[in-house]
Amino acid sequence: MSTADKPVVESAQHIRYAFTEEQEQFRTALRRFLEDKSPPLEVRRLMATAQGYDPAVWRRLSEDLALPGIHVPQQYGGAGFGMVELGIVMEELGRSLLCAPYFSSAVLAASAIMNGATEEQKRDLLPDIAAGLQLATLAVTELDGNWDPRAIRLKATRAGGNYLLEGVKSYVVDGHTANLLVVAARAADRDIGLFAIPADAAGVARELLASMDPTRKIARIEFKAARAQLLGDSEDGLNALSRTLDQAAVALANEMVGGAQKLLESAVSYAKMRVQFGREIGSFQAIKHKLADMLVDVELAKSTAYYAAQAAAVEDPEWPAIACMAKAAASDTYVRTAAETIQIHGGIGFTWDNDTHLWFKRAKSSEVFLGQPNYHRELLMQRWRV
Amino acid sequence: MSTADKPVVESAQHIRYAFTEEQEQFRTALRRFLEDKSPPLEVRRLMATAQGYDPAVWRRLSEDLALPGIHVPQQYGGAGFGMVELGIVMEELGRSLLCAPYFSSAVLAASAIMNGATEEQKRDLLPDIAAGLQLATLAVTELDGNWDPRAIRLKATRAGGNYLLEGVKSYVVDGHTANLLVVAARAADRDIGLFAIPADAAGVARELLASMDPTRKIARIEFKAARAQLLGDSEDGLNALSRTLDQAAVALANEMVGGAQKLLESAVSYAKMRVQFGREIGSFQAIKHKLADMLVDVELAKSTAYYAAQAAAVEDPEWPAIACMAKAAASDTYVRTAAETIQIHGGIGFTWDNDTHLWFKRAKSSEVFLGQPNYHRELLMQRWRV
Amino acid sequence: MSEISEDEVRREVRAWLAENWDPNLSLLAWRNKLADSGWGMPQWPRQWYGRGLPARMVRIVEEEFAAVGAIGCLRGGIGRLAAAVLLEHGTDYQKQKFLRRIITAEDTWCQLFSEPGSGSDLAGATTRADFDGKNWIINGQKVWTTSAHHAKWGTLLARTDWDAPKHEGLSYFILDMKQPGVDVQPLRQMNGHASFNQVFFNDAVVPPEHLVSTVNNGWQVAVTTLAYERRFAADIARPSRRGPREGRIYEEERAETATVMEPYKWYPQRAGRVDLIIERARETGANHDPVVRQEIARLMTLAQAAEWTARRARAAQSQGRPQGPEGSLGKLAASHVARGCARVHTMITGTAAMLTGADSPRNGVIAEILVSVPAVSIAGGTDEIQRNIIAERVLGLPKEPRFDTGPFRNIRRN
Amino acid sequence: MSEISEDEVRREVRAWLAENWDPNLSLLAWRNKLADSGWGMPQWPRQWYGRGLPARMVRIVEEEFAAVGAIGCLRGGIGRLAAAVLLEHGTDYQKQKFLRRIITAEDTWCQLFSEPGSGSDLAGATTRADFDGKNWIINGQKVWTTSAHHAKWGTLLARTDWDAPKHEGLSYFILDMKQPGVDVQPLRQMNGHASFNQVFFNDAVVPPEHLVSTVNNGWQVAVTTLAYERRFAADIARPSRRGPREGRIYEEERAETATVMEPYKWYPQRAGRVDLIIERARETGANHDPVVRQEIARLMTLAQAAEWTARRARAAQSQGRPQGPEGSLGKLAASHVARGCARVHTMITGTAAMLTGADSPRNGVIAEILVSVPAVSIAGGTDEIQRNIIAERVLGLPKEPRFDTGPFRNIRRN
Repeated sequence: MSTADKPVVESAQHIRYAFTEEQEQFRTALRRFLEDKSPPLEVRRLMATAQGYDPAVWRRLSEDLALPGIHVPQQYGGAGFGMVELGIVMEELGRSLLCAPYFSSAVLAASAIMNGATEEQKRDLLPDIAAGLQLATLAVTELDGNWDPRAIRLKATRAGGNYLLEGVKSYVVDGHTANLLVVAARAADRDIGLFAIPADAAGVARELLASMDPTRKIARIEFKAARAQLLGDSEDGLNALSRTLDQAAVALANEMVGGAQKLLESAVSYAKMRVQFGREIGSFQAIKHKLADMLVDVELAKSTAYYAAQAAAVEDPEWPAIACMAKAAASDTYVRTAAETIQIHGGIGFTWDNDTHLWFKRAKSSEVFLGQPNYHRELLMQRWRV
Repeated sequence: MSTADKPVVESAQHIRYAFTEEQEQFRTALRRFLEDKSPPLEVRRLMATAQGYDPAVWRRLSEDLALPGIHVPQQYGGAGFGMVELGIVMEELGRSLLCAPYFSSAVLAASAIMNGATEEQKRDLLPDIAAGLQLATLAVTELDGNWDPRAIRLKATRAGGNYLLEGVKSYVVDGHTANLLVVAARAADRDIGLFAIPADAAGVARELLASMDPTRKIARIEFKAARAQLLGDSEDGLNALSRTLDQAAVALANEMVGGAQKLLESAVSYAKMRVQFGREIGSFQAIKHKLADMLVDVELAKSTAYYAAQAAAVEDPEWPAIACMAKAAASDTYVRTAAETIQIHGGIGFTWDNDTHLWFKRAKSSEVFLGQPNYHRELLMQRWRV
Repeated sequence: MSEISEDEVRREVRAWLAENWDPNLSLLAWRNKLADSGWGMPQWPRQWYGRGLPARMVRIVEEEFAAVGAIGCLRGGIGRLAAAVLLEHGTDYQKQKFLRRIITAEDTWCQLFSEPGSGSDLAGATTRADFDGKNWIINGQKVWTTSAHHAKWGTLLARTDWDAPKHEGLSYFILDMKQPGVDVQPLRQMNGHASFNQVFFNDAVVPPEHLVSTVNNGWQVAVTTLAYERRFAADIARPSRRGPREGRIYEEERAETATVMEPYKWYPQRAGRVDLIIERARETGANHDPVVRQEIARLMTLAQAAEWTARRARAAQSQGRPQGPEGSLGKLAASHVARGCARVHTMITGTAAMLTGADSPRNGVIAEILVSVPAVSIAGGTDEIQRNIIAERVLGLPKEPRFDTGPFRNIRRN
Repeated sequence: MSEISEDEVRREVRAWLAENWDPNLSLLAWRNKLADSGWGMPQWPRQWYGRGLPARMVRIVEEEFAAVGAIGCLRGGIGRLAAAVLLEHGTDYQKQKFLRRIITAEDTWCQLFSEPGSGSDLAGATTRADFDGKNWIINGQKVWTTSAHHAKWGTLLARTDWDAPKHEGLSYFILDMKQPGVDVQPLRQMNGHASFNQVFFNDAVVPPEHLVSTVNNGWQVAVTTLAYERRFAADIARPSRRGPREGRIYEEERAETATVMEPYKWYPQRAGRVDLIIERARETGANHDPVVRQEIARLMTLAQAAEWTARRARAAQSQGRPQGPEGSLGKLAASHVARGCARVHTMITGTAAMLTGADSPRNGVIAEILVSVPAVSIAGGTDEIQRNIIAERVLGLPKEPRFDTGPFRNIRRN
């Protein structure tokens, strides 16, 4: 039985539905590394620190695995892979909940620079980010938490060859530890441009925010006449920003399905182990069927996240719409899966000592980061011109 | 554990949460009558006729039980009860799926007349309706199926002491058999007034529509310079119409929970009887829990429908908002309960010979009649000034 | 037998078609040519109307048929299933008697498995086959039989041993539908269609040579059948034919297709018609309602995800990798999509959703969606059964405790 | 004993209060007066600090207390439960020893029922009590114990016979919490609170006179306890006190209440704070979003329905009619409301829903809702257990097949 008679998205022939052998091998190696370096105890240790990551692990992840530049072209010091490989990395990071400035620096900032900077700026900025030597991040939303670029108010005023930034950004991932900030700001009260500024520049004040999800730090950053460099040739960086946000949505969706899959596995193994009323709770149909529903949910979300990465990789014209699908579906699935995983664990699942809440909180923070599911569904409809 | 810390609706002290002994006795008598007169075989026989009801049963229901005038004051020939008793009648009718022009004549038309007519008109029109001798109905929506009175376009033009109606009404319950039509029309292109017109008047053309739910007939009625009488003293009948629609929503909500309860009972008894894999299917947790969820769903919808009737009966200022809650909740519950009842019956539940589809189709037609759940939820928010 | 190359096959079939294909033949005459030559079922053995080609070469033959617009054998249908089962389990007598007329489509077949008392629990069948010393005598009732009123033959699962455990007392027969003891009645559904039949057996007769496999091995044969059913269902893509479509044979084929497809004409509505959602929203203006937009987006995402999941499963398979969990959830996902469609179509259509028939939106199609969707979560294994399968086979959770062991006679049943 | 009238009770209590109530007494001194007079627990027997009044008259006493602002006995808490159990099952020695200090609130109590291995399956407790000839020696672990670190006494369910069936090998003890073999550890929850404890027993000692009821009858006593727990939970309304609230006794009472309520301070967040929904939507402007409006309407309707259902159940009861199914679904409905709240609060709050602590919306309350709601569908019987109860007790569906019969020793467990 066909599930959809005529899919609206014409599934392009050039899109792959399976990972290659090499990609699977890459995933396996990465998973082994992360199981070794980021067991839950280590996650708990790092999430309690202000810095929020282990520089030694970051170094190995950069030097041995070249992860921060996985999707950065080789001429800028990267590994020259694309969105599919980035998706694999994010999925595995989501699974292991590694505490590291990967999403901020490699996904958000590097993508923004690749999308918006001049050739010279790319040559200048990307190699250090790709090598993991420079930690960068991207500042988009402001105090209202609105992800629509039209809501950006932070001002960039031309001053000589540079710009002065004035205003406040919030929800900046790893904003407290990044060395380099890429900031979306309104130039001349009109266009939205991307600007680069060292985090220690004069007029930049950073404050770590208390996130519900301590495995991913966020900061508020105030700019007072802070001197920044325009990225790209033009003050109109809206397309670059928008593309960056879509890529980040695809990456985050893959991270989320990685986390959801991990939760599902933990729920299944608990259900097989836990005995109540003389039998494994996984033998009760209520639990069996709940787990089956969770599996369906997670697999469907995975398909969307994978397709989005494949479509983005080949620049399928539909990919920005599919990015919306992927972010919305993965958010809903991750939150549901986390809630049900707690439910299956019962009281134990609600304790601090049980690891489930680490993923639950990541699910909640990811649900709203880059925009809630509703926001992305509405954006999907707009992109489809419904 | 309290389920809601501070309910938004201040539950008025004067609202009863239980039926009185007399009301319960009335219900019992009514149920016995309906089980006798409206078994599924009889429903099937009548739904296949164009007339759609059995005049003999209607006569007994009118003469012996005085149902058509249950909520009509005694001075107009009614029994002088109120919305609570009307709710009981509707709940039992929904349970038995009696094919009869009750909702059209007693609920819609009689209420419209009580709300909108002059004293003289009430004395003139109500006694025959209350006695079941006159069949009336109310025509509100037009071809677009919009239940917002502001969407009414049918024109009423003053002509001597009367008005000429011009336009088309649709979704008129029992419009093909009613003798008297109450029509909501736009007078002088401005106010919405209520008009009464005999169904056989010149310029009135009625056409039976094919409804998915053959147990409740609907018609399209075309008016071409059809001469009608204004109800009430003024051309502004909007409040009367709005009040009528709210009362109808409360009544229909009670009918729906009656149907949902009946479906639940049939699903439970099938689950206890049907054996697969050597055990009653009701011993499988998947079925047990589904039925438990259905029970919760139905009981919650009942509470809302009952409260709405009680609140309307005492003219609690909140009642129109609660009418929205009741209609939306009952619609969702009825449709869900019907779908799950089919599911529990398996293939047999999908056959024509199984009775479930009779209620399923009533659920679907009731879901959209008077406006979909979304419409009522939005109206609730407006009435609460959120 | 030496391996034949793809190129050789292509050359051979092309040559044969050049010589034999004629759109002005009767369908029957052409299918007889197919049976004689083996090109209708190239993967079947040479001695049984095939050419003994490996399965992967079927595609080549089909491409060449399509290239000239040539008609093949009936692709779907119970006949095809019966043939697969007979090739695996049948006697030479049975192959001789039935296979050719399946290829030529002279005989229509039906499947007599489900019963009123055994739906989800197929192995609980209670239709009985008793040997009277000469023939098997059949009594009982089957249900959900497609095309029983057209069928000449039925594949029948019947109980032959009431003291054996449930799965070990069934046998598999081929039953002549056109005999006095067989009464076929249409079964009307809640959506008004009657795509299925009920079949009543009153001392119907099956000769012993129509027993397939051995007595009491019927469940194994039925399982084979169901496996083929899934395999054939997955095997849907077929190269579209090129060239003009004129000639007597095309006329006859259109009539044949119409008859075969008749019971399935409401299946697109049963699936919920997700393809209509956006079109309908634009048509009614519901596309401007932010609430409906959310629902549409949610549903379209679900439908796409289901589609992509199916493709993911096929892609893994085609790479020779074991299929992951994504291969087991299609039915459940389809059921979610269908239910979602019914909901969203109602929201989009509003009050007009209560209409049916010619006056109603899309000439009754919307109404048909609403009253057909409930079948999706039931037919071919309920959602509950699907969840059990996923939980036990994919997730490895413990099986249900069994209450249907021991002699069938003693097992509780309706 | 002759029946006393309501008016007489009212006169008596009023007179007694006029003579005795003094807000400048210490709380302890006042509670001692209550114990001596019987007015603290008027429904208790006269010989045990009560006045033997029928339960329906308690309301009158409470009204009179409220009228002058007088403080009563602690209303909730495990002590009150323990007292009810002791009145029903306790020896005179036990009543003598424990009841008075429960009334005066000099002793705090805790309940030692749940274990890591027996959550939903309370009767599966494996904490053991072995009689050494002189005392019962307790070993094992309890969990989800409220206020164990304050408590002087615990009511303990422990296994005394491993060869008896599960429910027939448990005994009910009163255990001194302040002894060397008892180790109380806080249990931190995912929302950061530590409202509960784990309690470890390492050769803790219970003298034989602290066994309640008979050996191996502990499950019956526990069931009584749970029934009282439900009854007391339903019994929440209390007339609000009038008059000035100045005086030493009020200070002391406020401190007492703060201590008692400490573990429950996040419970409103656990319930989802439906009261905040509309306020928050107005605050953030989400009330203008049609999609959020739908969600709010849906949630508020559900919450109201749950509230009205509870009232419906109480109304039937108060009319002396049997409670219908509406009486059994409150817990499940509360869980739906809480989950709905978490969803809608997230929608309303948007990106700020990822914040916590002082900088976050409503000073952390929204964040606390989101990380506390998961407890509602678990604590006090999971949603799954609730559904089983409704299915079996209300709908009369067949019970689960049992895998935990026979000697407890042989039952599978973690």
